[in-house]
This record gives sequence, structure tokens and C-alpha cells, in this order.
Amino acid sequence: MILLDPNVTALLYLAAAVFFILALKGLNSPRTARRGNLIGAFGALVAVVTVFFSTRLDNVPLILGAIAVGSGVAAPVARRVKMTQMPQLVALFNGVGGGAAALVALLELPHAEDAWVRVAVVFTLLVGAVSFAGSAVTFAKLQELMTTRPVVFPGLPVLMGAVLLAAVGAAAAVVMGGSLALALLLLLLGLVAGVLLVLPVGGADVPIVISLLNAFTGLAVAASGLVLGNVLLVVAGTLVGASGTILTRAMAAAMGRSVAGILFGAFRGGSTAGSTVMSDRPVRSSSPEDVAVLLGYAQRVIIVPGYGLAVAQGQHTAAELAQALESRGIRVDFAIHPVAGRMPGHMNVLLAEANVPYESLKEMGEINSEFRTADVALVVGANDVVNPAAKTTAGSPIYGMPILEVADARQVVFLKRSMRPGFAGIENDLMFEPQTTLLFGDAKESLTKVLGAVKAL
Amino acid sequence: MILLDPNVTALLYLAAAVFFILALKGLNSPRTARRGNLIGAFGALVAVVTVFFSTRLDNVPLILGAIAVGSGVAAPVARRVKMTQMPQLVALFNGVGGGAAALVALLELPHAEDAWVRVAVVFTLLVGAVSFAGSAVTFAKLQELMTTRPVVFPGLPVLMGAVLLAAVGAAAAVVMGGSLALALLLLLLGLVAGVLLVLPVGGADVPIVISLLNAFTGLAVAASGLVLGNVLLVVAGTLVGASGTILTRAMAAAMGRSVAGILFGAFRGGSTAGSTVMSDRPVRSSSPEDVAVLLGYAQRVIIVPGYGLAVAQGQHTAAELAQALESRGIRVDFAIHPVAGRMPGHMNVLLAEANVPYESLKEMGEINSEFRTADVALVVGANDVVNPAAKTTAGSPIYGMPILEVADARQVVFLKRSMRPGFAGIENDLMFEPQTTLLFGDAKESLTKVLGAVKAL
Amino acid sequence: MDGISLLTITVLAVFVGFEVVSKVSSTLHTPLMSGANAIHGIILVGAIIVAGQATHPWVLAVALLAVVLATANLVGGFVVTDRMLEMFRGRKEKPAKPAPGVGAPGVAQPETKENTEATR
Amino acid sequence: MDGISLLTITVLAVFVGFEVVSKVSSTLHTPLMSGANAIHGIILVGAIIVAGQATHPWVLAVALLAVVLATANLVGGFVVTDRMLEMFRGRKEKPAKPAPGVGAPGVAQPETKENTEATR
Ligand SMILES: NC(=O)c1ccc[n+]([C@@H]2O[C@H](COP(=O)([O-])OP(=O)(O)OC[C@H]3O[C@@H](n4cnc5c(N)ncnc54)[C@H](OP(=O)(O)O)[C@@H]3O)[C@@H](O)[C@H]2O)c1
Ligand SMILES: NC(=O)c1ccc[n+]([C@@H]2O[C@H](COP(=O)([O-])OP(=O)(O)OC[C@H]3O[C@@H](n4cnc5c(N)ncnc54)[C@H](OP(=O)(O)O)[C@@H]3O)[C@@H](O)[C@H]2O)c1
Repeated sequence: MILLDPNVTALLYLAAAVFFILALKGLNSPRTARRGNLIGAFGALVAVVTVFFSTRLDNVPLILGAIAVGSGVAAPVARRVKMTQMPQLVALFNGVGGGAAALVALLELPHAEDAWVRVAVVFTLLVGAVSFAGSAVTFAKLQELMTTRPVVFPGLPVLMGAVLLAAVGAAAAVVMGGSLALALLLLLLGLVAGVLLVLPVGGADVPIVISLLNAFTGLAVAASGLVLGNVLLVVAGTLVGASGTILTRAMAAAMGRSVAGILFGAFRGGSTAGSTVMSDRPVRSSSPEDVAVLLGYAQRVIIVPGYGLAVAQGQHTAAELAQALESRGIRVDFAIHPVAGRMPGHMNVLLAEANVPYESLKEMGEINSEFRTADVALVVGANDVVNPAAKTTAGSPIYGMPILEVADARQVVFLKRSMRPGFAGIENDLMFEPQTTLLFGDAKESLTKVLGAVKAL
Repeated sequence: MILLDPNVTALLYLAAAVFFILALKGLNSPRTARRGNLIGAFGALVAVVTVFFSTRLDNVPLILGAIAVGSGVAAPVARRVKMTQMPQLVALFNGVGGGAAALVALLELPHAEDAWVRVAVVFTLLVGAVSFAGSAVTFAKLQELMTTRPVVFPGLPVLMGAVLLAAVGAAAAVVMGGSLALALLLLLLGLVAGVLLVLPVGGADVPIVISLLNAFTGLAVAASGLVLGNVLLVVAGTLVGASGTILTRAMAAAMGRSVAGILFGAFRGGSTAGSTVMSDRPVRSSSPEDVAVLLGYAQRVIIVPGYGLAVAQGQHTAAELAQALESRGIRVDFAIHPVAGRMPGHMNVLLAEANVPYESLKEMGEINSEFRTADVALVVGANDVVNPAAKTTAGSPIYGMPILEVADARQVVFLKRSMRPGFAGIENDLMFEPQTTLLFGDAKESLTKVLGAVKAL
Repeated sequence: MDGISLLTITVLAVFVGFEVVSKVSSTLHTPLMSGANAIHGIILVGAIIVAGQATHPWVLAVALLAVVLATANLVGGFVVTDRMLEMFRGRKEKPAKPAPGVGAPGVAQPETKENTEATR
Repeated sequence: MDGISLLTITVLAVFVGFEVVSKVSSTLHTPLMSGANAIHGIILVGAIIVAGQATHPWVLAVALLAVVLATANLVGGFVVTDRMLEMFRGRKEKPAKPAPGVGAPGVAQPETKENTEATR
């Protein structure tokens, strides 16, 4: 194999790093986001081709086989995953990246002559392992392989403390002596720490933790770049670490949360575990025809879409209903909460797909003052994002999150299947208010029935 | 003298670079701008102290003396300069920085063994010299040591081309052979090129050219960092080069200009030289009492401040007049054009100083649609920023600049001393319109008289 | 490359990372996270180097595992991000209503705001 | 430091420079230009090194001239920027009218806009 000149190699790696920067820049704006992602992929391609042509490598067929296996598994899964499951897939990919960084560091340990390099090794090991195990737990939570509620047990803070202490000890020993056995122990401690870190996080906060672990993996990759003396890994990892940190904070802010609160809140016992059982308090339920009358004779209707609309795939029916109402001269808007659904931007994507005119999509800040002028707020498969407990109940897991003020509307209609709570697992008192009616059933079916009834008015 | 360890030195330089980045970040927002500038000054202090303690230096007393001379001259001038003269002072400081970079490169040439380093040397020489000479010409224009109008002569493009060609030749020869004589020639050619570059630029565009030359000096400093192998110079110079480029484009955009148009427009003969002679077309002039009546019985008045208000130091009187009118129940706003005055933000600074409530300061985009609801637009010492020629006269030097639409107001009153044109040197047809009256006299005096008359109403 | 260079590069990359995402709208949080996630899959380069220099079969096995994992991160990450972003375009192709200033309308929240204000 | 390190550092610094100023309001253009202008006065470090290693009197003379010029750029630049920015604060000290959301009001254009919109 012809080997590239070291300077050419370095330039190609630098080009890849620049592509990554441009990718992140592109992802900042809807217009350039997709191209940005492609630029990033191109940068990765450049880097991978470069490594093959610049390093004397044995086992090339095996490596190519491993790459084929990795792509062969990941690409189809990524291509076929359902919208609602994307967050957990991102978590999964993030976790395996962290795992890969940890393994690379482990294998480089015997070659790490310098104590400083061993510092980078233990950092990568520990952070990579935390990211791997933590991501696995977030995956399990989002995929509902385990409870989405915070898991706390009495000894948790003590156990976490002990694990971290042991990890620091092991790390110091590895830096001093370079023992492989202790490095394996460190890896194990990192895995345990990752699990303990994520267990107490409530399901609603999981996306933020994914973002945080994403930043962690970035840092691990940067450190592995220091171990291998590879500038590209350093730059790419640092970029992800830094931007991931900012992004985590921005996401937490959008949900009215602080990152520290999410991670340590449960330790401090601040989190009250919500109930997932159905409530049996009396509610006012009504027929599709009743709802159609309410809507058809209103002046102004605000539709609040939520996770339930997404799972029911009811966005097209919702858009049709809005059109039907508008053709009756009624003003209809959609109120978009930033964390409605299961990922930020979920509702925009969903309704965009259903061709809802974008003038009708209103951000929370914009629409909140207008609920008081609305005759009907139609809440379709949403729950937490309209739950007044976020403002009133200090102990609630969603306390502090800004909500859509549907209670200000003259009438509130919920479309949902049952009295089960939403993601955060807490009851919504708004359902028991006098101005509220519920129409039970799958969101898409209910919308279809209401649409039919409106047309028949 | 105790010499610092090279690693410590490198860390201190890195710290200085970080301070510079933080300085630029701070300068982005009014709240942090002043602190940002201080952080930058602190970074510079760290760097200068570091160089003394990390390099084996001879001639230290002389160097300290030179520093004392430089600060002794620059600091008092910077502290005492008048507001209206700040742009030319910035140009001056920028020019001497470019000159210093060129001199450093010249002196390093004999030590530049490597051809690549000599490339950096010739780049610094040429760009530093262009920046020095160009800044000197902008200084002369702004200080009105020479005409502010574009200076063009028939052979200019040819001459410029010849100079650049000669420069390229000399640069190539220096890179090959390292001849000091040719380097001096290159320096000279750079100076000529700098002069030729700025001569054809019209006075109104000079601030943009200062910004561009500022970016040039940054690049020269970065290249000198490559010559000296000094990372701090590389980072700081590149930062200024990059941010200066963006800033230049932003400033040009605010004036409705393109950078290329400014630099090459005059070459292409696109610039019509304006007249600086007074017009003798008939205008309607009036007394302070007339103006007071117009204002005092209006419902809505918009005041348009301009350069003349700044030189007359009339901002406090203008603020008083606004207050007097408001106490009569008249709504008064100030319309701020981004390039009114002699530097961007000039009017905001001026009126802020006079304690005009900031709700009354309206940006151009915000107020332009409101002139049509105004009874009187009071134009105080402004001219170009309200000149409709910017929209109507394709050949005009201000063509394409967005203007304040004072012509939409029912009445327009100009306060100025004479029929002389403004900065761009062109006549303003608005003064001859039927709805326009002029009150001749120094802006501050006129305002004082009008204020007195309003109070007497 | 010496330590100081690497440190300088790291510090500058931190600033680039901070600045580049500091103004993203919440609509794009998920794709941005996912895109950044894909980028750190570049650890694949490290895994390839380690695998290519492995002599002991155990080391090789672990290194190949790292290659598989890193590839999954890299390839899967870019593909899933692309899929997310694909949906963001849905609207451009067949706009329901002709409206001023098209271009990824469903997600361009600032634009939406401006437009609605202008029409009020 | 090797060429590739310097190149990498330069490229990253370009991105930092671009990003850091990409959202500044026109009110701050002049102070930002002036502040950036001061920063490149750091060529003083280079001038000091050259002067400190000069042996020939002519070289020393030119180098000392460079020191003087660079110092003027550096010191004068920071001082003049500070003076400009000082005026931007004028208003905070004695507000003419009590108004919501104080803080460098005269120049905070985005704030001004929000506030006026809120009061309409
Ligand atoms: N956007 C994000 O980034 C993100 C990510 C992760 C978590 N979260 C969290 O997710 C929550 C989002 O709030 P949300 O109000 O959108 O959803 P939610 O609080 O999870 O509520 C969804 C509601 O929809 C109903 N539902 C489910 N399937 C349905 C169907 N087929 N037809 C009709 N109704 C159906 C459910 O009630 P029934 O079972 O009775 O039908 C449930 O009460 C927040 O807690 C947020 O913090 C957000
Ligand atoms: N802001 C920037 O960044 C910047 C920088 C450089 C150049 N510029 C350019 O400067 C111009 C600014 O426009 P502008 O409308 O503010 O100013 P202008 O067009 O220069 O007009 C100023 C007017 O004020 C009058 N004036 C001068 N001294 C006066 C005094 N003491 N009392 C009363 N009136 C006085 C002058 O007329 P009399 O002589 O008849 O009194 C003149 O017509 C634009 O062309 C702009 O492009 C702006």
C-alpha cells in the first residue's frame, strides 16, 4: 500500500476537522442542517480513507470486515427506526462510541510510556465507560425496558461516592504503574458509575442526559486523541465536548431545568416518584359530536399537540381538522411546546410533515398570552406540557418547566385514551377542572370522528 | 534576569491568547464591552511581561525607553481626542501597528533560513506596508488634511496594476534569494499600493476601509508570528484578521455597500465626484419662532440627529427640546441611522450621554414606517442619511444606502448652518421640496432658540 | 506534535465548539445532538490504528470490537441525523398555502415569528 | 512548533474570529473595530524580541522604532476603546426616566426593541 507523506496526512486530517466544524455550523440553521450533516459525513470519510493510506496497518481485511459489520448493523437500523424511537437510537450510538474510545485507550495503555499520556488513558477509560453504561441505561429507559421513573435507593449517594473514590484510586495507580489489571478495574468502575449516574434521572430528563453523555464521549475521544497523538481526534472530540456542553445547558433551559438539578436532584431526595396508575377521580367526558359543536361554533381554537398525536400518527387528521375549522371562518393555531413529544422539535417536524401552514405553528412564548382569547384549547395526546403542577406543585418532577397555559382558554378538551398520566408519570389536575372535557380514544380515531362531525354541522 | 521555563512561557502566551478571545467576545454586547476591552488589555500586559522574562534580551533599557515613548505619546492623545476624531485616531493606531509588523519582518529577513519563512516575511512586509500607508491616507481624509472626495486619475488602475506586479516580482525574488535591498523595495511598493488603494475611496466609505486595513494588519501580525515562531502573534493576528473581515462586511452592509464596490468602484469610474460648493437654488428658510409653532402644535415629532449635532455638541439641548415637547403631550422620537455621524453608533452614544430615555431612540428599521404618521421631522445637522438620492440617483456616491424616510413626514425642518452638502459631498434635493423649511445656524444655537420659543408658546 | 501545540489546539477547539452552537433554536437541538454524536464516531480512526498494529490475538479481537462499535456510532449517527433532517424539509416540496418567504418553513421559528408579526 | 501545528492553530483561530463577531450589533461596530485594532498591537512582543537580539546599531534603531509604533498601537488602542465604551455607559448612572430593564440602555438596541414592543 502506498503511504502518504506525513504532511499530506496531517493536511487531510485538518481538512476533516474543518469539515466537522462546518458540519456543526450547518446544523445551526434549518436551511443548511441537512447539508451540514452530509459535510460531516464527508469529513469522516476523508479521515477514514486517510488513515488507511497513511499508517502501516496489519489485519486490513479483518478491519474492513469489522467496518462492514458495524455499518451493516447500524445503517439499516438507523434507516428504519421509528420517529418516536430516534432518541434512544442516538443514545445507543453515543454509548458504543464511548465504549470504542475506552477500548482504544485500554489497548494503548501498554504503549503509554509517559505519565501524562497515561493520564489521558485513564480519563478516556473512565469517561468512555461512564458514557457507555449511562447510555445503555438511558436506552433501556426510553425503550421502556425498565421504568422511566427515577430509580433511587437509600444507599445510592454513598455507593456512588465509594465507586468514584475507588475509581480515583485505581486511576492514580494506573498513572503510576500502568497496570493493565487495574485499568480493567477502572473500566468496570466506570461502567458502574455510569449506571448509578443515570438511574435516578426521571424519564422526562433523559434527553438532557443523553446530550450530556454525548459531550462526555466527545471528551473521551479528545483524550484518546492525546493518547494516540492524533490531532483530528483531539479537535473533533473537543468540538463535540464543548458544543455538547452548551447544547445540554440549552436543552435543560428549554425544559426549565438545571443540569446539576437533574443529575443530583434525585440524590438529594428532591424527586417525588410519580404514579403510573390510572386515576379514578371523576371527569367530564363527551362524545365526538359534542366536541365538534364546541369547535364548530368557536371563534378561536388553539390545538396543543403532544406525544400521543405522534404515536397515533394523527398529524394529517389534525391538519385536516384545522383546515375544516378555518373554512368555517374560525381562527386555528397550533401551540408548540419545546419539549412536547419525545425529542425537541418533535412537534414541528410532525406538523410540518402534515403540511400545516407555518404561520399557524406558534411557539410557546408567542402563544401563551393568547390562550385567554381562545374559546377552545384542544389538547391532542399531550399531558405534561399542559400540566399546571409545573407551576404549583414544588415537589413534582416537572416543577419549574414552563407550560402552555391552556387553563386560560374558556374550554379545554383532552383527546387521550385513558386516565393514564404522561411521560412524567404524574396526574394532571387540569383534567378535573370544570371547564375541561375529555374525549377518550386513540388520537387519530378521535380526530377522524370529530372531523366528520364538524363537516356534518 | 530569571528566565521562565519554555513550557511556562508557552502557557502564559496561551493565556494571553485566551484573554484576547474573551475580549472580542465581551465586545459583542454593550453590557460586557468595557470589561472585554480591559480583559484584552490585561492579556497584552501578560504577554509583554512574559516576553521580558522568557527571552534573553539585550538593550532592555532602550526597549523600556521606547515603550515609555510609545505609551507617553499614545495614551494622552487617546485620552484627549474629541469624540468626532476617534475614527481617525483608530486609523492612525492601526497604521503604526502595520508599520511595526513590517519593520519586524524586515529585520527578521536575514535570519529566515527557510523559504517558507521568507514567504511569511514578504507577506508581512507587503501587507504591513499597505496597512501603514493606507491608514495614513484615511487619517488625512478624516482629519480633512486632504479632500474627502474620491481621488481618481486616468492612469490609476494601470499604475496600481504595475505596482502590484512589481511587488509580486520583488516578493518572489526575496523568497528565493533573501535580498535585503529587494525587501526594502517591496516595502516601498507596499506603501505606494496602500496609498493607491485608499485614494479613490470616497470619504463616506472611509470607516469601512479602516476596518479592512485593521484586518490587514491582523494578518500581517499573524504572518510575523509565523516568522518568529510565536504562537501568540499567530493566534492574535489571525483572530483580528478573521473578525476584522467579518466586521468589515457587516459595516459595509449597514451602509448598503459591498466591500468590493468600495475598493474597486472608483477604478471602474462608477463614482461621480460630488460637489462641495454651496447650492444657490432657492429654499424656504424660517425663524426659530416659526419652527417652534410647527413643533409645538404637532402631535408627533421625529428628531433626526446627524453629524452636525455632534460637532455643535447640541445633544443636551436636543434632549431638553424633546422633553419640552413631551410635556406638551407631543410624542417625540429620535430616529437613529446606523451611520449618522462619523462612526457607527455615534448617535446612540451622543444621545445616551444626554440622557435621552432609551425608549425614544428608534433604529432605522423600526422608525422608517412611522415617518408617515409624523407631523414634523426635525433634521438636526444630518444630511446624507436623509438624502433621497440614495434611492433615486444611481450614480450618486451614496446610492444604495438605506436612508431615513423623512420625506414621508408632513413637514421637514432642517437645522444646519448653510447650504453646504454633508460628508458625501452631494446636494440633497429634499431641501428644495415644498414641505421643507430650513433654519440656518449652528445646531446648538438654533436648538436653544427653538427651545426658548417653544417654552414661550 | 508537542504538548503545547495540542493544548493550544484543544483550547481553540473549545472556543469553536462553544461559539458554533451558541445560537441554535430549540427546534434543532435533537439533530444537532445527533450530528455531534456522529462526529465523535471518528474514534473509528483510533480503533483502526490500534487494530492495525495489534499483534496478540486478544488485542486484535478487542480492537476489532472497537472498530465495530465506532463504525456503528459513525455510520449510524450520520444516517439517523440525515433521516431526522429529511423530515424537516417535508413542507418545502408541496406548500399547503402559498406564503411569503418560503424555505424550510415548518421549522424556521424566527422566520415564522417575523412573518406573523408582519401580517398582524 | 512545527508547521502543521501552526497551520491547525491558524485555521481554528480563523473560526474563532469569525464566530465571535458574527452577531454584533451595528452600535458596537466602532468599539469592536477599535478593540481588535488594539489587539494586533501585540506585535509589540515581536518588536521587543527583535530589538533585544539586535547587535548592529541600525538594526537596533529600526527595532526600537518598531517598539515605539507597536506600543502606540497597543496602548493607544486600548485607551481609545475604553473611552468610547465609557460613553456607552453614560445613561446607567443617572437615568432620566425610571424604566424597566435598565443596563446600558442607550445602546442595547435589541432590548430597546423588546421593551418598546412590550409597551405598545
Ligand atoms: N421533547 C423532548 O425533547 C422530550 C424528550 C423526552 C421526554 N420528554 C418529556 O415528554 C413529555 C412530553 O409531554 P407531552 O405532553 O407531549 O406528552 P406526555 O406528557 O407524555 O403525554 C402524552 C399523553 O398522550 C396520551 N396518549 C398516548 N398515546 C395516545 C394515543 N395513541 N392517542 C391518544 N392519546 C395518547 C397519553 O395518555 P393515554 O395513555 O391516556 O392515552 C399521555 O397522557 C414531557 O414530560 C417532556 O419533558 C420530552
Ligand atoms: N457613522 C459612520 O460610521 C460614518 C463614518 C464616516 C462617514 N460617515 C458618513 O457620514 C455621513 C453621515 O451623515 P449625516 O447625515 O449624519 O451627516 P452629513 O451628511 O455629513 O451632514 C452633516 C450636516 O450637518 C451640517 N452641520 C455641520 N456642522 C454643523 C453645526 N455645527 N450646526 C448645524 N449643522 C451643522 C452640515 O451642513 P452645514 O455645513 O451647512 O452646517 C452637513 O450638511 C454619511 O455620509 C456617512 O456615510 C459615517
